[in-house]
Amino acid sequence: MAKTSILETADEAVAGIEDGSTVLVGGFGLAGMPFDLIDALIRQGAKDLTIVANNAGNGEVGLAALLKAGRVRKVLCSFPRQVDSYVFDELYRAGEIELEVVPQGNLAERMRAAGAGIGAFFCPTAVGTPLVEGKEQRTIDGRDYVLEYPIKGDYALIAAHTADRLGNLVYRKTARNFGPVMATAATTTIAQVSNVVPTGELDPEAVVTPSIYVDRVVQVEARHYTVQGAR
Amino acid sequence: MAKTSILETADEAVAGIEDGSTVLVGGFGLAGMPFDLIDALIRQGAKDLTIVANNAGNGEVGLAALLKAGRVRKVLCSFPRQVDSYVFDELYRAGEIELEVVPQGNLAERMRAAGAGIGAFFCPTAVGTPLVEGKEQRTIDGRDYVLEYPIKGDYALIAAHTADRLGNLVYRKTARNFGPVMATAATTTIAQVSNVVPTGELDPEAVVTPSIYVDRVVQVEARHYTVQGAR
Amino acid sequence: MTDETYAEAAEAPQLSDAPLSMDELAKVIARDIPEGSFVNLGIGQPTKIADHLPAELGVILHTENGMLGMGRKAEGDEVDADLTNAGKVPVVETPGCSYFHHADSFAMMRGGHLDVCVLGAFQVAHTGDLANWSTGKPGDIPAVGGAMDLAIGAKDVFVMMSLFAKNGEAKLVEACTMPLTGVGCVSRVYTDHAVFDLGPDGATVRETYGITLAELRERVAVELH
Amino acid sequence: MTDETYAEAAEAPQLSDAPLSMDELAKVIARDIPEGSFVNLGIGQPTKIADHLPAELGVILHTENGMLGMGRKAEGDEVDADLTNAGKVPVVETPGCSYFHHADSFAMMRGGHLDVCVLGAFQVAHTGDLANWSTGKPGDIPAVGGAMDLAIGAKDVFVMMSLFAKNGEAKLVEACTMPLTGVGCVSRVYTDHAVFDLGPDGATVRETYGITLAELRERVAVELH
Repeated sequence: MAKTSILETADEAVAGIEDGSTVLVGGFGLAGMPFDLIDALIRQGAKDLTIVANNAGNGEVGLAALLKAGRVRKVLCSFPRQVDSYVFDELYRAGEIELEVVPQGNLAERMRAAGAGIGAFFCPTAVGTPLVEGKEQRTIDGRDYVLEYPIKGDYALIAAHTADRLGNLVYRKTARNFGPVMATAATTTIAQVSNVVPTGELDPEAVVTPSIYVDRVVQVEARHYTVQGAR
Repeated sequence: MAKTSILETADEAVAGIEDGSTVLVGGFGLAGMPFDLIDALIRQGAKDLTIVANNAGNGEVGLAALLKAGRVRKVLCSFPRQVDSYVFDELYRAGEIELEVVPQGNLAERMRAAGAGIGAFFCPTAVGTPLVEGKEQRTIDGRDYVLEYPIKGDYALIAAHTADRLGNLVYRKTARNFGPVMATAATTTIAQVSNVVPTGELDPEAVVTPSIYVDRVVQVEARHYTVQGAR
Repeated sequence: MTDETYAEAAEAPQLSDAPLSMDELAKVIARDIPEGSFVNLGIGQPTKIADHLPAELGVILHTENGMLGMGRKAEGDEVDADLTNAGKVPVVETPGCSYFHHADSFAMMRGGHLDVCVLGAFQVAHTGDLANWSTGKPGDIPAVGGAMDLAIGAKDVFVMMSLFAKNGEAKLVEACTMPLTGVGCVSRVYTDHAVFDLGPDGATVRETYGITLAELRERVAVELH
Repeated sequence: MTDETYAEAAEAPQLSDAPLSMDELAKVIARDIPEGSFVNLGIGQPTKIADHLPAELGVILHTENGMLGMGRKAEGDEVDADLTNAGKVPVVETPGCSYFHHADSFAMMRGGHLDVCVLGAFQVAHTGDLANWSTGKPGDIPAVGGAMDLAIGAKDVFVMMSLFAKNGEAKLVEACTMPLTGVGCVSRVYTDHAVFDLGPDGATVRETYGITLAELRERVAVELH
């Protein structure tokens, strides 16, 4: 990847995302959700998107707002149905959005494979369940596995805590979740961060996402939400 | 894994390693090599070992000393032949040791697969070379891949910089190399460290090997060597 | 199953005069979690088990959204939107905790490094098959989360559930009728009426609460050793 | 290959009166490395290229033993046994560097995230096949290191080598006779006598040093566009 751009606005950061793109969106529920980038993407107007994310939106912020704006054709996720996922639920029941349910660990590992140049891998998860119907299976050393393929993104929109000016990223607590994996799996990775610090200020031992995986960075005000009625 | 034991001596740390075990040994050249654990393993006496490591020993310290003591039946490594690998070279030419050469990235990824519960993976490395003879191949999305299987260890001997009393580990600079991967791939992981600190003193964001992967820890005096005549 | 273990099991002690509440059951499960083990407690009832694990036991909790050493639910000012459990509830840290990303978190699980995972269930077959992610009703929005990863991911997978559904049918069954989460993965089932060990040979009763073995055999339609 | 590019190539400029030294060649390669790119320089001659990459170019060096942002060779007190390059030579940090383990380092490489990798070679076929890990002589101890991972792991794989072996034979060949490191992986070959672009259609001469295109065609036994 080329040098990371440090941009002034979220709108610049999402410029050029084409209709029909596959966009990986970070976050587990609302922790680590790149709210500002998603809002900018709604303003930017790209439509017919395939979204890869753990959930299918909470309330009417972040991913839920993008769904509500009618920009998403398909969602790959592990857990769409939540206490506050009514935007997705209505679209799905109305037949206006496609859904592919992927076990959470497979979602992560398939993106990891995309980023790591692995062509496919034999995974023990979901063997014997309806989610592996039609998939290639094999017994290795007495254990049953299913062949899983990489999930690659055209873009990744992620949220991190701090970037340096080269684009190295660190995260905060469990908001780390999918960010580091998605950063490796997309052609263009766009990160919103709460802080940009001079190069050299991050501890090289503690960098989680090396700059090579980050194309664009924008600093935004931290916004925090918690899931309403979370179990 | 059960609770990590913090032991007083390297000899206690390597107790119980059986003849015929597969032992993953950390280090890239001499950086990250667990010298004290290897010396203790020589005293302990286990023989007929299969060693998985990047190199096959330098000079007469560490892994080279173990080879010289005649305890190793087979070595899986990426780069046995070095400027100062004369101990291995002589054993190999005398037909006294088996060698399986594995590309460096495959060595790491195959151990990662063992630790991550992946049954096998399609890898693009080494396609079309003598190292894939007899291996299953497949074209996926127009690219050729070889099916690679996990490498699992009975024991891993690694060196880290600091442990807390739960067994969380951090490393130092490029001495990190294979340690974190091997820790996940062995039934029993034994780490020598330069410091043991009270639990809670390591930054949770910067822990590289979580305690779940570490069974035994021993604090030793740091010993440093550099490869003689390194290119 | 040998005759000896059969004989032992036939005398499964009745340890309480009444069925257990879910809190009491949580306490029973906590009692069986070995010192210093690494444990994942599934969303819902299993989270209650944490309340019965004294700190000195050194049990370390994994949450699949990327943390080892998860602490209790956060209260008041402790709430931090960046620190939640798998149920998206804000929690706190414990000393010696660590964070990692999702691929590393599920590698830890899939790789068999966790000692125990406790899950809720709709149905469990006496051979260890688990159904806990979908009732299979048409029109339901499918959502699996980490259920299938958890089901195959720990050395021991325990189920915590009420033994009988609202309609009175036992949830320990000959074969699951709901979509499976995992095959042959459950090793023990904790219920309000009894605890069962599962294995290739079927279910063995470990202990009962407010029910005799004879009554249990009458109401549960699988062979009980 | 169209007639147009053929015509262009036929006029490959002779940019020097004499073959280049390896240091001069390193400078030529450095010139072609784009600003801000991520680069892995193989063990041996390619490491010289780093000396010709001014800091303001913002090129970031990857070393496969687990670091991005590797600096120059360490001198005197800077030597730290815990900080070496892939050739096990002590090096220094640059600001903004980061460390990672071997699986992550090779995932970075295998996943195609590096822009350029420069490797030495024993032989390169005009279709891009590379032989650089084993001469294939019986009795040699096989050792591959990261060569095969590097060969398939960067967007562009450049080779840096002398064009002719000691016995005078060209090392740019129709088909490698030595054991392969990778197939069709090399996109450009920098030699002391000429620079070649490789592709499915074969080799195109970009520029020459102290040799004419006609002489080159005489001494190199592959079709040169």
